[in-house]
Amino acid sequence: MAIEVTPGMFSSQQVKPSMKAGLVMAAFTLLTLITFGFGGNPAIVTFQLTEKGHALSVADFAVSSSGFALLVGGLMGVITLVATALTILKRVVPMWLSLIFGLLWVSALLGWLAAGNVVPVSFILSNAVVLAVPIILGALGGVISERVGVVNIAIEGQLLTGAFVASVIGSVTDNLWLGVLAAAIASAILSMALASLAIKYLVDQIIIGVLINLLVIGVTNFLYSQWLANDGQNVNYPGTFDVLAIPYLSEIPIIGPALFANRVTVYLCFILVPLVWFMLFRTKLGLRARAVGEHPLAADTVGINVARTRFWWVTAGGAIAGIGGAALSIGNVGAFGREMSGGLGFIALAVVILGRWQPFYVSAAALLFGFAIIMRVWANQVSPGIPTDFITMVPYVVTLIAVTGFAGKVRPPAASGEPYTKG
Amino acid sequence: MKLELRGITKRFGSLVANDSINLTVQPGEIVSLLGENGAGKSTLMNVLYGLYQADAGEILVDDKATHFKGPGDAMAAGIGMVHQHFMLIPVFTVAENVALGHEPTKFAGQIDLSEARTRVKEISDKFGFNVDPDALVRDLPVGVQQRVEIIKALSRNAKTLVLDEPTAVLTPQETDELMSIMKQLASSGTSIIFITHKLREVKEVADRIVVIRLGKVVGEAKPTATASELASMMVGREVDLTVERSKKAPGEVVLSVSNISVRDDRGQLAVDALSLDVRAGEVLAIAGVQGNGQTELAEAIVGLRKLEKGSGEIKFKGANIEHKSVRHRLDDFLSYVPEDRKKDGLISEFTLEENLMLNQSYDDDRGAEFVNRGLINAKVLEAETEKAIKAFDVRTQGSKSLAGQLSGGNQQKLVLAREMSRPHDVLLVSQPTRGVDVGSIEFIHDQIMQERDDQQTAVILISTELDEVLALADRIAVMYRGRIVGIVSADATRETLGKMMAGIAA
Amino acid sequence: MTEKSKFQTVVREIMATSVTRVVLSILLGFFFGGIFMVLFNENVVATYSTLFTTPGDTFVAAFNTIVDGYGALLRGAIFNPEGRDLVAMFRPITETLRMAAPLVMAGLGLALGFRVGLFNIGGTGQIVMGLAGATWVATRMELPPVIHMIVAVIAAVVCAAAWGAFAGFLKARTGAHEVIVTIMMNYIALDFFTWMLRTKGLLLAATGGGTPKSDPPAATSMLPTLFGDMYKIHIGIFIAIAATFAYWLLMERSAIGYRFRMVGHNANAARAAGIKVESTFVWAMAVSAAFIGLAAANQALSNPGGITTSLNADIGFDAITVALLGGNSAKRIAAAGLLFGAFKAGSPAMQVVGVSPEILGVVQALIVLFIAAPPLIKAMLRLPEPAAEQKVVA
Amino acid sequence: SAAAAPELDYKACAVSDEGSWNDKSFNQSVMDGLMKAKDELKVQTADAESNSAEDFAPNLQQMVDANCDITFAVGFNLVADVNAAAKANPDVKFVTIDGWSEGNANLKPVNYAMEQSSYLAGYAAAAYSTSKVIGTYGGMQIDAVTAFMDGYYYGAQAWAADNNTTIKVLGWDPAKKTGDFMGDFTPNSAVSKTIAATQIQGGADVILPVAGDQFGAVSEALDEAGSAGVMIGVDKNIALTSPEYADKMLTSIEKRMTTAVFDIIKGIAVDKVDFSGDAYLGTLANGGTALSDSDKITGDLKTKLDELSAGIQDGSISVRP
Ligand SMILES: Nc1ncnc2c1ncn2[C@@H]1O[C@H](COP(=O)(O)OP(=O)(O)OP(=O)(O)O)[C@@H](O)[C@H]1O
Ligand SMILES: Nc1ncnc2c1ncn2[C@@H]1O[C@H](COP(=O)(O)OP(=O)(O)OP(=O)(O)O)[C@@H](O)[C@H]1O
Ligand SMILES: [Mg+2]
Ligand SMILES: [Mg+2]
Repeated sequence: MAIEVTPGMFSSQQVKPSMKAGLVMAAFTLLTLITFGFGGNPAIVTFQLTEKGHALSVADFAVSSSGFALLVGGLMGVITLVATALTILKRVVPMWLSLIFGLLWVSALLGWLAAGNVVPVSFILSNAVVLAVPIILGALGGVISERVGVVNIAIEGQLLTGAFVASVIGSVTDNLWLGVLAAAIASAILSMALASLAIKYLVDQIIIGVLINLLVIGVTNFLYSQWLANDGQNVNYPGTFDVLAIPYLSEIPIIGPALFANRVTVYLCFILVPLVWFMLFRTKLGLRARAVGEHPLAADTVGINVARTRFWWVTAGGAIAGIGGAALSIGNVGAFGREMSGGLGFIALAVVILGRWQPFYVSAAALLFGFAIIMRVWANQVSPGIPTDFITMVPYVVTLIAVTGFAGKVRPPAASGEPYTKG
Repeated sequence: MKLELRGITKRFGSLVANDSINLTVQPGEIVSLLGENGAGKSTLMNVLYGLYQADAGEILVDDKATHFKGPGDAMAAGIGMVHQHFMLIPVFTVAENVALGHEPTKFAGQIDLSEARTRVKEISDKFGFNVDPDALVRDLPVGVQQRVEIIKALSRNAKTLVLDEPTAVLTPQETDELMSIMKQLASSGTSIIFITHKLREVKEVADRIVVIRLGKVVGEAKPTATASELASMMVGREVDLTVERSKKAPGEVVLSVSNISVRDDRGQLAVDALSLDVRAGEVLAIAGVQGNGQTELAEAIVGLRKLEKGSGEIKFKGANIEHKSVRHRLDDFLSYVPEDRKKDGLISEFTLEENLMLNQSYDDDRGAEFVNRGLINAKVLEAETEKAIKAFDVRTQGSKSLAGQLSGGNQQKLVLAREMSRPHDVLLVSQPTRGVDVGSIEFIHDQIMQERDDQQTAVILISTELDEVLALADRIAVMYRGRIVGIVSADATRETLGKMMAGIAA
Repeated sequence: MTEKSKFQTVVREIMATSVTRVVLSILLGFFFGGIFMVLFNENVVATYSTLFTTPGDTFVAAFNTIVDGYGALLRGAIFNPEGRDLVAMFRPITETLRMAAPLVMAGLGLALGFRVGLFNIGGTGQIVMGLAGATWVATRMELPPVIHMIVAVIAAVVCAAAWGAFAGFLKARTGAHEVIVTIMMNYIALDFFTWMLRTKGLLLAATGGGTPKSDPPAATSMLPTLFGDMYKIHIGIFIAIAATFAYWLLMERSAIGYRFRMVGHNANAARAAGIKVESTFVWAMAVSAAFIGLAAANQALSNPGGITTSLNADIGFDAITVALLGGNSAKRIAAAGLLFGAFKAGSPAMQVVGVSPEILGVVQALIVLFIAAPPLIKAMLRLPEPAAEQKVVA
Repeated sequence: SAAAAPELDYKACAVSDEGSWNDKSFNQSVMDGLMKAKDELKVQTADAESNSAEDFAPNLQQMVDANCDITFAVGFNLVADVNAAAKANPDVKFVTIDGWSEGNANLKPVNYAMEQSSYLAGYAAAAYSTSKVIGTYGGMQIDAVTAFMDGYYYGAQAWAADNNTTIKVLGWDPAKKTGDFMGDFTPNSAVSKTIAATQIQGGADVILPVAGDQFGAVSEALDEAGSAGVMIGVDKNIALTSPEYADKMLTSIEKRMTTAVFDIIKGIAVDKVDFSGDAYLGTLANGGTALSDSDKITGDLKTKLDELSAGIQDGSISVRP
């Protein structure tokens, strides 16, 4: 055989509980106390908790930047101690504790950056959500596919396809709903190709993924330059969905606008995440799907059709990633741009692993990225001066720290990446 | 249910794994299938279960010809199977595993887990299985996993139950329990096809014995047939089932382990302040029920597992070695045959040659000059492999074929060949004959005795097979919960050992 | 046996060999690329309106488009009979070799990672760090000819290898997945290199302003060209050949390579055989990245203009396809590099006749796909099943 | 008129900077000039896109091999390669856009003083803004981009000085050389929109994205924030090339490469003027760069801008004080 990718390269070894998380937490706590607190700026920072012109407005929260950092740093210290204690007791540090820790650190960071300035909290949160949605949906597609044992590194291609098709169909039909539908279908068809090559023709799944990305980039670039760029007004001017504010809920301070004043693509995401979780972990179909991803032969011996199960779940995952693509174009900026997914598919790939193949954790990890993007833009505005290249680096460095410091034991679905054949 | 297989033929490429095999099973009958490794027993059962499609032949259920497109059809026809390699999903609970494929559901396609639990409980209670439906399978000992497999089959109302080497991983007690379950099932009308390599078991439960060799049925026997009759039928030649053992005084202490503690993967103390000595020219057997720390003890001796901080020491000929790396221990004095040959003992994708130099790939390693100035010496490697293949009777197409293509017994012989042909003073073998047919067992046992007698090697034999332990050992140490309950001489009775394995000191 | 079935057996055997399959895959890739080329070609599109009245026109136009396109590819990649002089006529093949060199080097590196079970998508980051190292030596140090070049190459290799090893270290120490780690490290490396190129005193050109670009490499550090000013081809191609041989020696003949493969196939068995699996990961990543560092040196030390981040030319990514197409064999990786080098070299000529460069990317992907999917190509062409390639399921 | 012109035996060619010819930005401007020459003058053409720095030299070589009479190398990045090509092929004419000649008589540099027109744009933006906060951001922090941002900044400050007030320019500080950059030139990316949204959130109601085609993204950001703000186009008159955004365009800062390319080809091929290697600098004075006409800039403001333009042309106003 020409190509041999070592089997199991997608599985990773198990890691014993270690002091890593505690050490990383301690480092962050010290950073907060020393740099943001003692070394920080005592100027007042105003956390703007409701957006301007909101009916139900809450008073802004104004504190001294450095004082706030000391307070938050103290809380972080407490969590660090708890986590360390848990580790010493050989217990796993729960994910939510790490999440709270992260949130605390982020708020200290915001307060530090904006000393003497305003932190538009809900603006930052809404942007983080919108930016995270394509990553969440792309990663959700990845989760589904890997849960049934098909490694999907074609998320980038699926997002790009979705973004392209949504924009073109949305423009041509003047109906954005059709755009979303078409994006889902197009990306689902792409996934069928992935699935049948992987399942029926036993092509190495990583190879197909790489190739699909290559093909989609080639084809969309080609069509963009030969077609969309010349006829933009007709085929690449879809506009975006209207922002739908859910009455009352969207008025909730801090999180209201971020969660309840959004485009339908975001709401679709809010529905899909729990839905996928429910399907995978609560239903008969999900149990079978996970069985196929863990031990296909075992699933086969109880009469589950492995190939068919894989095929349809991978297809469904593709459809979801396609919606993610639509969220990128008609759910955010509108028009399609050359290679507009710009690596988000690879970020999504990382997010799948970072989120441990679980829809809710995956969403949290994706939000980290969405947040990092808006953060670097906003931080640059309130306290300019850090070289732009380093600011751009932030999300990647954060991920690196997260996977090496916090992710701990990750166990992919056992049969992920392995084709199933029998006599 | 009456089951009949007629003229079943199954080929893999040019290899005929089943050659027009006929087999009939009457309701409530226990039929035992015997045969060497690779004889085609599992293949036949997989055909019966619909996993493989036969190239020729037919299956009759209650005298009606049926066709199984997949396991689903076979299960619907009342056939259940407990596979040689468990078909359980480790990260699922017992209830989920049992429900899989015929899940009880509530609204919106939700699994009705309480219903699934009830199903498990019912069967478990009926046969006294004592299985917790909410336990994760990966946390269960193999013996319990096996019961889960049986529950799985019974929960689908299997009328014919196929058990493919179910006792290979069981303790004597568990085996006895399984036997009585089988009898109980048979008396309630379930037919059983029972595959095993252990003649004692066959003789105990089987109503009828069918022997397969090289894909063909070579004969039938009654359970009253003697073990050596059965063995020679399987192998096609005379087999000597007794091990020749000379009485002799052991030499000096070669390896001494004192007061060591080791944790397992989950952080539990698996070896607890354990001490033992092995002498040159003696076989020290470590008996015990699977999961009492034997694996961890072996790994600690090899250096794959760290000793608990501040805990004891390991000495080779008086020198401390616990700080030494695996590589240096292997090179200095130790030969190691791990219990799981596929996972730890060899690399399926490598050729036999490449597998032969697995732990001798450094320039300065003792033993054959496989590597010279950083480059592999192909000539030496080939010659040594040919030699090993001959000496250990490894049945293969040649030294360049892949290890993964060998049958289990031959893989085991390959590992033994590698470890025994390297210079060593201590041989540590774990479960050397697990899943290996009688012909090979005979050979392997002879090799181990040669080590003891001719090489004056200090042999540590870790085995859960009482027969094996009794046949080979000079001294038997029984391990229970990470400690040695006691060390007895080779003339101890099965009863004594059985009690010690349950933690009762002799 | 009848005449016919004897013939069939022979055909069967020829078809079943992998050489045939590779050739067929390449042809099929070009075939589908041709279809793509035709679909949007202006001349062909112009005939669509009369497709049903004079289908011949469409056919002729389509045929001409394909012949023009691939003709240009050959002219741009192998031999240009229309060149104004002999030098120009032979230039294409030299360009193919020049373009192939870094693809081969990086392809070898990634393939090595695959064989140790490491899916190193970090080619880009490693190349970029290599570029940084080579650029620094080439623009900031003054050394005698030859020595300067060698030091610059070593700097590229060391920087790339260190970056790769760090990824391996993170994986080994923390169990973090190398796919995430290398993806993130790609972005970090790109930003870091841009920052270096932007910063005075680091790599920014002496006369440079706000644009991240270095001085041209010192003449003493450049890889010498083979034919003076006549052709651009330089000794990079020989480095690539040497790298191919080194890869073969390392992976097929040496004990180190043997241990790499051992870890790749079965880390448990390797551990039980006394191999330090974790440090093997680190070393394997370092060696893998060292090959990629050669590609970086090739890029940095052959370009007379200033060095920018884009000089990595996506080689880290293209090399994945090269490695996949080349599989385990050094020879095949070299061949794959040559093929894709020819694509790169021929691309400008194709653009000149109006063929979009993206098409070659599509053809490239299709070729790898067909080669990776023997059953697919067999199903498409109804080829026989080769007996030797039976899958063994244990 | 052009339809009647006979086919000319003259081949004009172009090699792009990284990015495609359809970037709605400087590559496209050059391509438009080439196409205009093809249509109107009936010259033959050839072109090649570059995807990375590695492609420049082979692409230029390809033009030589394709027997081009003149080849336009677009972008400062090609300067080394086009000089090398000019030196190696003295009989072929080259034009470097945004580059310079290292003593090659057959290489003509074409450059633009973009800060001049950008200064006007900054003044106009400051005047137009109601919040008196305006924004700008770039694709990458390179001189070709920051030239726009410099002029924009100082133009806005000039307005503030004239009116004795202050203006806040988000996204670029010419003194510290820090500002908002996307990190790449991906058209209409989510990052682009996020930067625009953040500036709008910070109060900006005029945005100048200097990163090619970002107008969809900025337009969305304005709509989403419910802002009545506007944007400023770059390179081409965006109100014409992307009429869908016309009502949100304050004006565009034109870099008239299309005209320059066409004029150079016409001069040699039709008017038979001898090729000269002299540098061309597009300025407000020679019309190489200018603000697009806009119905949002009228009356006093327009008069004032014309005055400033005259001042810049005669040197009495320095755009980078
Ligand atoms: N606290 C929580 N809040 C919300 N969702 C949760 C929470 N804990 C777990 N989940 C979700 O419930 C689902 C099942 O989680 P569970 O831990 O049972 O998964 P699992 O398959 O057992 O995985 P693992 O093998 O990692 O234990 C996952 O999708 C996870 O995202
Ligand atoms: N899927 C397969 N593909 C190719 N060959 C196979 C396959 N499965 C089994 N074989 C071969 O068929 C023969 C019969 O194998 P089988 O597993 O039926 O033996 P067995 O009698 O069950 O042996 P054991 O006692 O070791 O379990 C062996 O030579 C084996 O290598
Ligand atoms: Mg078997
Ligand atoms: Mg769990």
